[in-house]
Amino acid sequence: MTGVGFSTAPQLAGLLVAIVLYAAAAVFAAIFHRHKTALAAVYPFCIVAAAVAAGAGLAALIADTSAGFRLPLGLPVIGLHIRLDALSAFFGLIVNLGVLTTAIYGIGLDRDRDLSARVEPFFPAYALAMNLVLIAGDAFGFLFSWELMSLTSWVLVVSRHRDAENRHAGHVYLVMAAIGTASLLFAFGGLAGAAGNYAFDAIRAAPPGPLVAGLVLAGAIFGAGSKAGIAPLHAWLPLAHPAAPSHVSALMSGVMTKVAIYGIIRIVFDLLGTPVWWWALPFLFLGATTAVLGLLYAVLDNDLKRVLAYSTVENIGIIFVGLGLALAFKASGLAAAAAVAMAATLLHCLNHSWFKSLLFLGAGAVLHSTGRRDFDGLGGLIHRMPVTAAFWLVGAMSISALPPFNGFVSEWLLFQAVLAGPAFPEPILRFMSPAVGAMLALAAALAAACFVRAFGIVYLGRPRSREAAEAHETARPQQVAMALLAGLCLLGGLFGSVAVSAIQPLIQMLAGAPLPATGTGPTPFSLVAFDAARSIYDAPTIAVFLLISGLLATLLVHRLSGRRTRLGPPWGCGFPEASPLAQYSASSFSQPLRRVYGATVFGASETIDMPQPGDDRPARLTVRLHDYAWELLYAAPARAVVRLSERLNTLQFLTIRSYLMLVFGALIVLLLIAAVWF
Amino acid sequence: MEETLTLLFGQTIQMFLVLLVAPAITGITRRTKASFMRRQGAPIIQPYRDLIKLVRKESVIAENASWLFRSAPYAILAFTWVAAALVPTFASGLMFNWAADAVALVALLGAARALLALAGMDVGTSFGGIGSSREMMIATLAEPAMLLVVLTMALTAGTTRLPEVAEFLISAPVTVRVSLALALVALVIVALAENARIPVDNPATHLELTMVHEAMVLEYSGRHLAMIEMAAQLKLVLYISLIACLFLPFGMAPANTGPAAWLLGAAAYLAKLGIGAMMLGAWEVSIAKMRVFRVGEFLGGAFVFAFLAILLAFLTREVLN
Amino acid sequence: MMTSVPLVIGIPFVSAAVLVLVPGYRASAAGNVLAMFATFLAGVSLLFVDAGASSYFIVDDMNILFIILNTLVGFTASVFSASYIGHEIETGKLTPLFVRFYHAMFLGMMGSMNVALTANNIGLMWVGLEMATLITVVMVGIYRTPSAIEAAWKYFILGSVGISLAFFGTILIYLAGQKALGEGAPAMTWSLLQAAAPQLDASLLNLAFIFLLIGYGTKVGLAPLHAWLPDAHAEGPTPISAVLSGLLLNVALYALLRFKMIVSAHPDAIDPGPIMIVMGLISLIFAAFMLYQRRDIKRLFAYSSIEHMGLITFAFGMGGPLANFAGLLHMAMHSLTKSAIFFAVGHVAQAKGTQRIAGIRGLSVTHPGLAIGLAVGVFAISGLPPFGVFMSEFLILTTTFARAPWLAIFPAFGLLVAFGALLWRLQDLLFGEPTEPAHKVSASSVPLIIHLGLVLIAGIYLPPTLVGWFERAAEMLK
Amino acid sequence: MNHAYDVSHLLAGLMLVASFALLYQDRIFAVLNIFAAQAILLSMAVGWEAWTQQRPHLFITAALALCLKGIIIPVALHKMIVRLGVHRDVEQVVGVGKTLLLGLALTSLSLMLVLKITVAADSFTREGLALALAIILLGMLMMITRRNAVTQIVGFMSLENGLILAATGARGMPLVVEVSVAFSVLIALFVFAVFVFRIRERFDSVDIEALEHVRGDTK
Repeated sequence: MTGVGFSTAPQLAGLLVAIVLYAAAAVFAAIFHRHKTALAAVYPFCIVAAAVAAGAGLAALIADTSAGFRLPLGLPVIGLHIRLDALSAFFGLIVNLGVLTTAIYGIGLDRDRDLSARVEPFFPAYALAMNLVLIAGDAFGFLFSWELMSLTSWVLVVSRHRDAENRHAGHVYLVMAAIGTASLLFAFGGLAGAAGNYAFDAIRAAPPGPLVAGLVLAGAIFGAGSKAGIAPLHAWLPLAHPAAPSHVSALMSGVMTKVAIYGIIRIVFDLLGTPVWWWALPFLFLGATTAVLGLLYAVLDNDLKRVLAYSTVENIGIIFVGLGLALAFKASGLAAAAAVAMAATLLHCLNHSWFKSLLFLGAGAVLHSTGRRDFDGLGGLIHRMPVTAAFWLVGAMSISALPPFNGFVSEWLLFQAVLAGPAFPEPILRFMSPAVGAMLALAAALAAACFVRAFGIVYLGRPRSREAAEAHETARPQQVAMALLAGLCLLGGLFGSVAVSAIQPLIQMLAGAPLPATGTGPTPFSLVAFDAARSIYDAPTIAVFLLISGLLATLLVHRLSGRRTRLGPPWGCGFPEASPLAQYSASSFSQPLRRVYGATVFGASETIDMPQPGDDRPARLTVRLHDYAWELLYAAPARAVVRLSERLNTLQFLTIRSYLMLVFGALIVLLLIAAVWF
Repeated sequence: MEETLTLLFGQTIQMFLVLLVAPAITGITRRTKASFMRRQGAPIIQPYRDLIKLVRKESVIAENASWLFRSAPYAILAFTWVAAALVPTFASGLMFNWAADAVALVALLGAARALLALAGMDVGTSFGGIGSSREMMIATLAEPAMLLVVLTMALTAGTTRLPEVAEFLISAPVTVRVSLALALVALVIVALAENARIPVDNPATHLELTMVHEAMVLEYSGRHLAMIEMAAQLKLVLYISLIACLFLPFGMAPANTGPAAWLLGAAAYLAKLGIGAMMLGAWEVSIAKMRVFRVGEFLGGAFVFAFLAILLAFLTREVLN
Repeated sequence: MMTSVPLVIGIPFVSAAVLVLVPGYRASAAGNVLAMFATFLAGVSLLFVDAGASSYFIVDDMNILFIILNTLVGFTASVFSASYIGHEIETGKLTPLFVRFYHAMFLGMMGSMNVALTANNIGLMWVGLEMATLITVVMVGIYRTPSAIEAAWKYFILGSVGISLAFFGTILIYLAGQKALGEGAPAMTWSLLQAAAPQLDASLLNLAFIFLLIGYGTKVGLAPLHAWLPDAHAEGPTPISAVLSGLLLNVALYALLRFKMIVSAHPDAIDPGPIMIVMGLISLIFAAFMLYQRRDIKRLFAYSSIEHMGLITFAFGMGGPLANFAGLLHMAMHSLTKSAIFFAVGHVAQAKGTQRIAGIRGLSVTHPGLAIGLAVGVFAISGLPPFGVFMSEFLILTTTFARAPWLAIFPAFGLLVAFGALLWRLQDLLFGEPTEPAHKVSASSVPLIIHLGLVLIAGIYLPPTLVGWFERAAEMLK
Repeated sequence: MNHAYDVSHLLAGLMLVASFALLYQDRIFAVLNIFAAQAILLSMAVGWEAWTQQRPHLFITAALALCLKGIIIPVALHKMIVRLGVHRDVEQVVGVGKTLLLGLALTSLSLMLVLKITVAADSFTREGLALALAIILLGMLMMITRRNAVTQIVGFMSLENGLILAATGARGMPLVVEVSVAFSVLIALFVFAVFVFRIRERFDSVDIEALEHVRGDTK
């Protein structure tokens, strides 16, 4: 009807099968919600579905499938378009891998403690909605599934409804989601035009004019960006993501944010027509600030899951920078550089989905076995939960972009892209790229600090609470889930070049050119950005080197030394502290950073209350930080609305006569208008 | 085949060269300081002795130390060593120089640092915590600065591969550029901070609340301490050779040249190292240590310099093409 | 042709007359359900007899859907009343006599609404609307509590003023038609007026439209003419609130639209668009803000009705095929959803024994099914998928943005503000520690399920016939 | 035909004067009397229309107006007032002077409007319409400037008078309309009565200020 012939492919079929499975799981769990067994059965269901979907996605990505058809559902006349192309396939892979691992984690959930009719039926529904967003082929279907995604995740966020904080988080989350959807509505309204061509193919056929394009861009960045958690709209994210059960938090942070990124890519790179250079500016600016800001929040926060949420904000910033660079290069006709930036962005989406899920699952394990998320109640878990600790360490190193893990691969590609900056014809961009590079470097260093802190406080040292001291290792399936993700992080780090060559068609589609010199490196696994002479990163070789030198060192030392080891009390310069509370705490760890960055970014202020000698009350150090994003963009408008509503509310309490006066007044006004008008 | 073997050979040489030279460099620095202070000071080979002694001693570990604490020193040494082995020293274009470019190099050092900081927190004493937190704070300023410096060089040379940068600087008639000068200053500051030298940290102190690096390694002893000391010395070498490679690569044997040229290169390299070490010593006696919270501003300066450098580099590129 | 129109109108009135005589409230309840079901069948049968217009009645694409909807919701509401009002007797809020009286009047009200919907003669349309209004006035006051009487009094005074103004507007329309169509009945027949619209007296049409807008607008509940609406909804029996929100507002708006057609069919007459846009936006945004201060659950949703009527008026003000289509769709969806919400609210009020929001907590713990019903209703009305309102709001906002970007900000703003309030209240009701008491729910939940089911289906799939009506009606509306 | 116009014009004008009198009057019985007078004038006007237009069925309306509004309702209200012991003088919200000025403004507005826009229609309709509109607006004005429920009812009914005047002024408007008006007025009265008595049960005055202390949604 609108140009889309009925062309389907096995990959698309597989994806649809998975979707049906998800739906079946949801319905099943909803019907038998009284039986714990039925609820538990959701997860195996989801594993199968996710495996199928992920397989289909991978196949479609490699085969560069493009298939789709139209159903007589949704909007009348236009109908519902289903479409699968490399882009959807790639993000489909991200989504379903995330669902797969989190579902494996879910198998290990404690039947009596954790399973509830408020969570299990909505877990597959949520996965379903995310998949629908990816294969939607028209504006209506897209927003439909988009909003469905928000709604199902809202249910999960408020699943622990007795806690007022979670209710608040849920409210902020869904309202923010609605605002985002509204601005996406505008974006699609602009794309569709007055004629109402809501199908993506129709939009592609007639891209909007420059002014409308600008509006659409703004709408897309605001709408999808707020969902992804771009600063300063991010304030809902650290509330909502931690509120959900941990495996759902993993999905929200690791996967749903990527769906939002998909939305932006779909609109800006696919539907909006040929890019103009200044489109890149908001991406670069917002991205760079978000990257640094997110980490500053993270490094000063004292709640394990909230720290992870903030670091999600940071990574979204990095992804935005990547998108901005790709856009700028593409608009300036530098296809190769655009390809590098795009590759970096896509890889980072993939990588972040892995290590962030890993970290959240680990946090979930900690929360489950200690019942605490606050840094001041944790510590020393590496002894009680060695496996979790090991995997979490992998995650932490990956997210801090340390070799040989996957976080570094995308980081490296991104720096290569930044280095191509001088080729920009526009001075603004040429000036901006080093600035962006500096911000990225700062973010990378801060990330390391943040996760050293997180790991050190939670897993190292001595337990800070009884719960932490009595922690127990998490269940087998959870360990398996984390092992999978950790393995992916390592493989992704070693064989990033393989991943890149796998997504070449997608890069081609988005950037206009493939990566120029893949596979021209010295070894088949060396990652080459522009050409072999300019920049190579060969992870496997480095890994081998590390092994060799590590072994050599060990041999050397053990040959020379008697390998005698004695256990003794901690030395601590001869001042062993009895109480574990005397350890360096999370806030004391971040104090130097707060001193350096806090004052400028958060208007941090310290007040010290030192009692006089002889006075026996304790001395106090109080620190006040301002979260300007929250205060200005969230709290203030909310207050304004309430205040205005209080004003207007007097209209509910007038006398009948004054209501009559209103009617009369309206009539007279209209009559006067009429009298003047004609 | 023949050639590959030679390159492999060269690479191996470099690996062990840096390892062997490292303690001596520290020794030279200490010796220089001593003589500036009118002390006799320990002989240059003292660090070797210390290392041997440490290795031979039994190592005492806190009961509540974890596997991470025990394994960290090996990993730290490995990371630093690989990094040091990959920086072009006496010859460029060795077997595996290409494996890691400048960015990767920074990341390798970052990994080592992160592990050290974690190890510092493992036992759960407040000193370890102080050390780690300050180390990471310093890193958040030093690492970006370093990265920017590296990128500046890469920009001027049009590549992030250090050998190529060196080659470029050797071959190209280098007109002295402001950006390079700024970059040099920034890199030196970073090097001081990263190697825990005065004015950022004082390698010779203990039991002071001002210490950073030493505070992290307080709990280590015996062979573990030895490895960490070794890593620290390697790091010093690495930075000096990096500065040498980036700013005065002269005398370095160019790619695909035989062992003969390498000897010359090696000589030049050792000379550079020696000079670097002495200059470091001289610098350390000539100035005092800063308060920890002044460090932020100090390194902030490095960051600013580096940023200016890369900015100017971009502009010059603009002039060039 | 039009064989079933007499049935649609006749059945309710006749059976109302009968019910007055029937003793025993159970019998009268059953009679009510039966009669409404028959009416519903008659309404459906309109699909099979071909549409057409006589001098007094008309059935065309514009009203056929509304007639069916009217009879359907009337039927479900009567089912709901049967159980609900029974409960009111048990709690002693009503006496059996009043209940008989109630059922008879219910039928009378439905009958007069059907008159208004099927009327081709604008005088007749007016009569129908007014009878419906006056009957509902009495029903609102049926509990005879001080607040109920005050609500009814308010409703009555404002309603009668509305009546009179609308009537004056009708007279003006007649005068406008007099020239072209000659004196007597023809000048009051809508189809003829519509056909001859271009020859009518433009300036009289303008004046007429102003009076009709104020007059019928009072019934639609557009701010600032809305004052009667929240109290009437809050104080009357819940089934009546459902019918008020679900049907009476629609019927009034339908009447207004009929006149809009005539006016906008005239080249020189004023364009009703801007006026409707402004009034629509005022109602939408005003109601959205009022939601925040509500303490009474029924008043809350009454204001949400004002908000949606505003949105619909805005849509018709925008005009154009897409906006009109969306407006009609939204009317249908809103009447289904809102009546469903009021059914749910009725259950809640009976379960918790109060209408005060503060007294209702943790429904999702004590009454999960009811909680889901309420939540679905609220999300449906807030325009979240997978429900029908999402489609209409999607169309309204996108097409507005495509045509006048700066204008689209206002409805979006209003809707978001409203959503913030509704979600807030919904969370208060559903979550947290449950409050006492928690009775079992006695009233039937079938109507609720039927409505929400329909809304859900409409959100995913609109049958082509329906779409056909809407498109042709949208065409008529310009 | 000309004097036909004069007479109807005269009657309509007198009705308008009556409306002004209603606005001016502040003693409740006098209000009722004036209202009765206006109703009688209305019936005369309608009758005259019936005669001139040769539309005998309009006489019904005239009769309705005469009996119902001219006699029954005023008497009923009179009785009610006595029974309920409403205070005999009407408190006004706005002073008489202001009210009258407003009334004049409204009248001129309606005249201006109608005369300006209905150029096409014949003078006859125009005059009738203009005066009717004026009477309607004045009726509303009365409703919103008086506190007392009875006077509000009166105001509303004088508004109805204006409507009927307009309806009859419109030539050849079908009977259905008058019937409906009468019908609605009947209903109106009926409901009014019900309410007034209910109110009597609940509160001890017909002063609707007393009604407004509930106003729902108490904080």
